[in-house]
Amino acid sequence: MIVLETQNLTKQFGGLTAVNAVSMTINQGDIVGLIGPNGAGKTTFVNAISGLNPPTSGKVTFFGEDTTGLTPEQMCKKGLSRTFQIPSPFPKMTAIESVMTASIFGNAPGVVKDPVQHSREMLDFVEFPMAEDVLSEQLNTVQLKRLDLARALASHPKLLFMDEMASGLSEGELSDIMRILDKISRKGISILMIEHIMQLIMAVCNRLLCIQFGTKIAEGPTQEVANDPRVTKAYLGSAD
Amino acid sequence: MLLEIKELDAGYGYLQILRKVSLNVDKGEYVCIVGPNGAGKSTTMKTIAGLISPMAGSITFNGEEITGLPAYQITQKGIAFVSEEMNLFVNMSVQENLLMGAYIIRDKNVQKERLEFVFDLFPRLAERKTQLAGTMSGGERKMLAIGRGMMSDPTLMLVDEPSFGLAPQLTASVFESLEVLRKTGVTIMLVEQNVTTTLSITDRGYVLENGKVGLEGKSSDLLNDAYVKKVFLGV
Amino acid sequence: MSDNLKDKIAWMKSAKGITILGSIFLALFATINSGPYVLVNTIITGGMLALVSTGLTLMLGVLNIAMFAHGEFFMIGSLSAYYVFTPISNYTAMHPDSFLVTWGPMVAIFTSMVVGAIAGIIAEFLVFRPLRKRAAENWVMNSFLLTVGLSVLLVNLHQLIFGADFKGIVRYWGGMPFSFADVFISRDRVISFCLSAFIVFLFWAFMTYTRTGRAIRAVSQDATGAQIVGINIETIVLMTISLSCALAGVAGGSLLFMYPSYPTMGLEPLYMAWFVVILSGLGNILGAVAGAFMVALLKVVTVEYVGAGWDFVVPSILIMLILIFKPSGIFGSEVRGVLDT
Amino acid sequence: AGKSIAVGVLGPFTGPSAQTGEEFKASVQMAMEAIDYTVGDYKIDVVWVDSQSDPAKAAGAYAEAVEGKGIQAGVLNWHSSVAISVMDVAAQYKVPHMFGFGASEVVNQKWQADPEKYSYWGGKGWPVPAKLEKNYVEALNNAVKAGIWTPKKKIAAIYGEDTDWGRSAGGSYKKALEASGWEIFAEEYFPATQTDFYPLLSKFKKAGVSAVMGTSTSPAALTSFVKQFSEVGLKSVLVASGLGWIGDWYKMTGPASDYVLDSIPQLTTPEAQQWAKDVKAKVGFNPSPSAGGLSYDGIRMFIKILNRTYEKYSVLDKESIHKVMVEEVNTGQLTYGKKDGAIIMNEYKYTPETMPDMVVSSDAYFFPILQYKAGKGSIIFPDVWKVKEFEPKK
Amino acid sequence: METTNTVQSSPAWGTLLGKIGFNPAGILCVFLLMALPFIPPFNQEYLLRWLIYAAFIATLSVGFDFTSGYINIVNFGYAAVAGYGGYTSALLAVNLNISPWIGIFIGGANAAVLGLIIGMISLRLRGIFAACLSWFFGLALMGLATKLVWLTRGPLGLRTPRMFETESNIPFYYLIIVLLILTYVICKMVVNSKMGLAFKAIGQNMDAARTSGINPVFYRVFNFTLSCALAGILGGFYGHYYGILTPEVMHTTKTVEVLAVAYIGGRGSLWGGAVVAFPFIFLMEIIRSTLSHLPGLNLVIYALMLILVMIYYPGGFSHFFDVHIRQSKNKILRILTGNA
Ligand SMILES: Nc1ncnc2c1ncn2[C@@H]1O[C@H](COP(=O)(O)OP(=O)(O)OP(=O)(O)O)[C@@H](O)[C@H]1O
Ligand SMILES: Nc1ncnc2c1ncn2[C@@H]1O[C@H](COP(=O)(O)OP(=O)(O)OP(=O)(O)O)[C@@H](O)[C@H]1O
Ligand SMILES: CC(C)C[C@H](N)C(=O)O
Ligand SMILES: [Mg+2]
Ligand SMILES: [Mg+2]
Repeated sequence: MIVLETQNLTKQFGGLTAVNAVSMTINQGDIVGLIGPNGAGKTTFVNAISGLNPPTSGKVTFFGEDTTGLTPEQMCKKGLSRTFQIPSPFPKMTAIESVMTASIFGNAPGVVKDPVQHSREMLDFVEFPMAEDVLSEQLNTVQLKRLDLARALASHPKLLFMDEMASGLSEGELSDIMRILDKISRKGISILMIEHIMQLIMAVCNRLLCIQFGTKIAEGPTQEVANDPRVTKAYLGSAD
Repeated sequence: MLLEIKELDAGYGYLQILRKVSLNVDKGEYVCIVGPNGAGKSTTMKTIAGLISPMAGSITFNGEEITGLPAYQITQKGIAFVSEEMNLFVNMSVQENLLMGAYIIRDKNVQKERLEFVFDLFPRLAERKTQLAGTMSGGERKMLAIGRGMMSDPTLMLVDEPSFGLAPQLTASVFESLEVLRKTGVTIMLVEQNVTTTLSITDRGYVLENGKVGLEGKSSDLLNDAYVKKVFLGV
Repeated sequence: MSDNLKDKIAWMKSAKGITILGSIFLALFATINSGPYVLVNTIITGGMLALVSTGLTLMLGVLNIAMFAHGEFFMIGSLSAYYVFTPISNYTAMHPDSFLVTWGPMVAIFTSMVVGAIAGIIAEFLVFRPLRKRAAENWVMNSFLLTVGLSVLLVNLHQLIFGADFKGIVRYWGGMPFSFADVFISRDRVISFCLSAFIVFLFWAFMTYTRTGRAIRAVSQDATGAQIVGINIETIVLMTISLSCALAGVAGGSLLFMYPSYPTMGLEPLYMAWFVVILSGLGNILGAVAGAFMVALLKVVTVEYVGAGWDFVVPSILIMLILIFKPSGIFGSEVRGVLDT
Repeated sequence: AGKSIAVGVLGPFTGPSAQTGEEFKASVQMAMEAIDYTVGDYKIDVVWVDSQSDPAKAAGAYAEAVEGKGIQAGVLNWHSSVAISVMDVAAQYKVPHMFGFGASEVVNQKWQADPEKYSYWGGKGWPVPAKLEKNYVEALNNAVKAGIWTPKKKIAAIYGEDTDWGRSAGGSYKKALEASGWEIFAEEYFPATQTDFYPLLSKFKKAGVSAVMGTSTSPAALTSFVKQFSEVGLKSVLVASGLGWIGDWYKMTGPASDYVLDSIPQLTTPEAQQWAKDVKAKVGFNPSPSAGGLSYDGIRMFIKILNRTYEKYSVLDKESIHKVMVEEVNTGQLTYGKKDGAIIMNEYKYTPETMPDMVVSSDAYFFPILQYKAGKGSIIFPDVWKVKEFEPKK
Repeated sequence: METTNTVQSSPAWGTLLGKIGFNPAGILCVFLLMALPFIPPFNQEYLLRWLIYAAFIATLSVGFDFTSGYINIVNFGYAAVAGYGGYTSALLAVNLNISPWIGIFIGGANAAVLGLIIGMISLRLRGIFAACLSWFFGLALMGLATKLVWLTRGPLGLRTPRMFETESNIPFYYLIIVLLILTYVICKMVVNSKMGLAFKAIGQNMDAARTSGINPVFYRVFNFTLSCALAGILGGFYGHYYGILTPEVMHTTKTVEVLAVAYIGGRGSLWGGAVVAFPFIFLMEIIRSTLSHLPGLNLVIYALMLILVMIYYPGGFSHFFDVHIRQSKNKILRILTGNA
């Protein structure tokens, strides 16, 4: 089943075309990696779909329904959650309160009977390393990202966008993230993840989408894309 | 000895993070600090840069005691800091940000030279000279932050997680540019998560855990250390 | 060529373009419809507003202080100008050939600037610095409340020390009013307009081209970043506050001929300055100047076509409308700062 | 020994009208010092009741003065809005209060709705503006009739501060002007804090008005108006009612005030001039005949009432004072005039018909119209007091 | 009066009271307020007047904190909204002879509409911009009240009938205390429900709140509407108690009074301002009346207090209470504050 489809999605900032006519699809159960050089337009692309910064033109279809230009809260209610590249917490709320916002107001308002319990489960699920009543403003970047993930999951998404979840992790810690990703995927949630750590991408993604200068340069199974010369040239560079 | 840290205690408010941390860096050396999240790597850097005043211990730079000096004086003494959060001037253009990096240099010509040096290093910045820093992508900002740090022609550069959020190609080029920098005689102290890469490019390393220095030694030795392998590389 | 044209059309369609073109159109219309005095009054009033608002912009944009006591520094300026100018004018009444006839007012206005700056420095040491040292969090709201307290304090100290009576002067510079196109303007107005234009220009040049000016802007955007590049923030903050208060003070001093000094005189200039600053967007000096002329135009046109007293209602409604469409002000940057969280 | 009575003085001692408060204070202190704070064998304690120009705070402060400080009577007040709320407090505690200046019609309406209850709010110190302000129009019309002045067009503009005072005065100009065949070009009210009148005056100038009439109690506004009037080159007659109520007005307007019409009780008697000098020596600014002078007369009349009460009942308390107020003051028996040393008006006299206002006429409470030149005013109206003819601006 | 900070820790004593935001100490306060008119020296009418004014400001500060403490927008035109409600009720009473008892609620409803409008037009604005928008809105309202003389009589003042035809202040006192408690309970129940979480979320981070599925439009507008409705009712009370309305009641300085009380009381607590208003306003009045020969000195002291509190205790009284009393080792205090 097709979860998400974009057709010629375009986003312009003044004269700059940050995303240029990108079409792609995500199928049920996919873990899609979105890669591309810095400033390629990945975050912008995700923002345009999730409603934070609506697209200039093009079309977004979510489970067969045209959702172009819907607001983030509408998208959330339809089952699309996301995390932020630059962590974006509720500074004066405790960790559990932050997660509760999503369990109460997210995609499944009626389903969650006990939001407190549910939020606690979510924090456990993402292996949040701190106490649940720590104030968000006291967390460091990595902890915040974990919290952000718990919040995104608490709203019962069908599709999850993750913007650079693994940045700042050491190789050892990558395995934690992989484990969590695996758990998420096993819940039947499809994932689109923006990531620069190739090690992680190669390990978990079944498909890749690579954009450069806002334009799609490759889409397909992971190995195929990773070996695509255009991708190597544009993204992986001489490092690989 | 260019930088000598003795028994440093530091933290935030009443919360102590660093406990008796001692490190030293020789002129021209390329030193790294690695360690798990929350170990206190950034705290160490911030303390050296003067953004946090230490609770105890001493820091000497070039034989001169700089413990507790305010950040701007430390910068004037030749230490540049590229922070994890980047701390860019979001409403200024790329070029203005870079020029601010050369704030302590008064000579216009030297400023220009530095600017060209940085633009050579990061052509993307040259392309986006007039864009506001606040509208740049995450990776672009990182480049700008490093570029700004280089503008003051420092003796010692403290670089906190430069690869954070950078595409592989750029990560490589950032490390390359640090290498170039080092060849020009700049001493570099690097904090990184990517232990393998870090230890393979630096001369010497410290492993920080729970605010204490756990191990230290030549990078190549650390890379082969069983403990490091187990904890950081998940091997 | 066509690209150029496209850019121009895009500019015209932007909020900036629409408001600027709209203002010009409105000004032209009113001038043709009613007479050149509309234009002249707008320019003169705008110049005075610019002086009051640039100081406020500085406070807001650089230090993130939503200054509520700006009018009180205006009051301090006018009070000191009064005490300096009164003996001077008594002297010149006896000695009409003295150089003080021309330079006396300048002395008074200059004093108001210096006293304003000193008052600002005192405020920084006694009020703002202790707050900054103690708690950085919630700075915007806490510092705002602090300025509310400061405002009440200064108003009532004025009353306790200097009394509540109105302290005014007849004029700064004597002589016939200037006249062109059947519009008469007093010398005081013309000279204080020129003075404010000059000061605003100097200030703008200072902020844009000098090292210190750039440092001030840097601190406004990221204090840690500023420290990292070697800026001593304490000095910059001190300087910014004194500069802002000096601007308010010199505005009060140079407008003494119009606004006699009394304890609660600050509210009106405060309102006006806030109108301008919010309309034009925070921390943008040239924007504030343009905004000052727009607000002046709105005031003048409202008086002309709606009636006196409405020059409060109509502009505020219009500014609200503009804010609805352009939330960060006409010349405001899209990048969010501390003040809008 | 040891008998004393506390008297409340209600005024805006802080806030935007604090200058009026200071004038009140100076007047009361001087009047009291003159009698050494004694009436009969009573010592008078003066209690300052700060209205802060706010009806809510004034009511609280007044009640506190009654209960906490035990005031038995009150005098003065400046704002109509304060009068409305404090009237109820005075009635509640049955404390007689005299000579409040809250002038406008609301006060009269409220008073007349229940004269019994509000008998504690005694005669006002200022009549509704309509009774005084129409005189300007009469003076001007007389000048036209006498051929001294030939206005180009019979068009007038009305301005005023946007307060109860400004609006009711403006309303009375309008009525009187329209009744005598003038056309009103505009009626403009501005906030009392406004000081920039160029746009307004330019508009008047363009319309070619022959008379500009208005008032403000705000020194900043009115002096600016007068100055800018001459700066923009308007050639019409200017009525700036209340300019002279500002003690130091000439220091602010200078020659711009030449030819301006004002209605102001002059400090004609030697006592009055002595009083002005004394005040200046005491507080450092020239008092205004209106706020300072009238309040001086008000408090002195009040002292007269106290003396009378003491004479009649040998006690000074709220009941006895109220009785005298109702029986003798409001009936017109007890008046206060030049023979008692009044410095401003010929006579302050209340009658049941005029209450809560006083009798307004040229031998009682009256503001003559005068015209300024070089800072000095000469009476041009009424004819009986006239020292000079009206002189149009050239 | 207040109980819990976070939603999950439900109070140990009486859930019903807990739901409406009272703990034993709060109940004690309420009883105290109820009994106050019979306890000397407060049985004196003039002190009742102060109490009424204090309760008026206290109630306004609760409504004000409901917006500023939760969705983080300072409604700088709050007094103007209150005045608008007051004028509505007064005009109905004067022109249509509608009883003030009905009028104040119509005034509240009318102010709610205004709140709806302010909420809608300030939607895209954040922080200081939204505050300024509501400020300008307030200024415009005050301007209209001044200029529409045919309707409001402008500065001439609109005389309004009083709610009780009695000289005594006691009925007014109980009325305002009831309004205070109702306002507090309503606001508290709202913020203790899931709505409170939504308010906090959009107040602290709009983007994150939206991606969690919170519709900021609804919650922001709802918040403004409710707090403005409360202000409108209070404005009606003001008019029908003092018997006069002038545009001055809408002045920024009135908002500043409310704001000072709310902040000294502690942001985001609702009860802080309500508790602090009484001693604070009393203190000011006492200083004013004992130092009446130095007019303005009380305001100098007021200003100094505000400055000192902001510098040395920016969390305000509620924060102080939470840190030093609620979490104190003293058992009695803990029982009183419902933390036993
Ligand atoms: N509000 C904006 N105004 C102008 N340009 C913008 C704006 N937001 C983003 N851009 C530009 O759009 C381009 C794409 O940015 P985006 O943040 O999507 O990149 P990205 O692919 O996520 O990069 P990174 O991996 O570094 O996060 C960048 O060049 C950026 O500078
Ligand atoms: N401003 C702050 N206030 C209080 N605690 C802080 C602050 N900044 C960091 N900490 C805490 O200090 C500890 C050390 O943080 P630090 O940022 O130095 O770690 P790090 O080694 O750089 O980790 P990372 O790899 O995540 O960057 C962490 O537990 C963090 O929660
Ligand atoms: C002229 C003044 C006595 C008028 C007064 N301010 C009033 O409120 O009526
Ligand atoms: Mg990105
Ligand atoms: Mg770190």
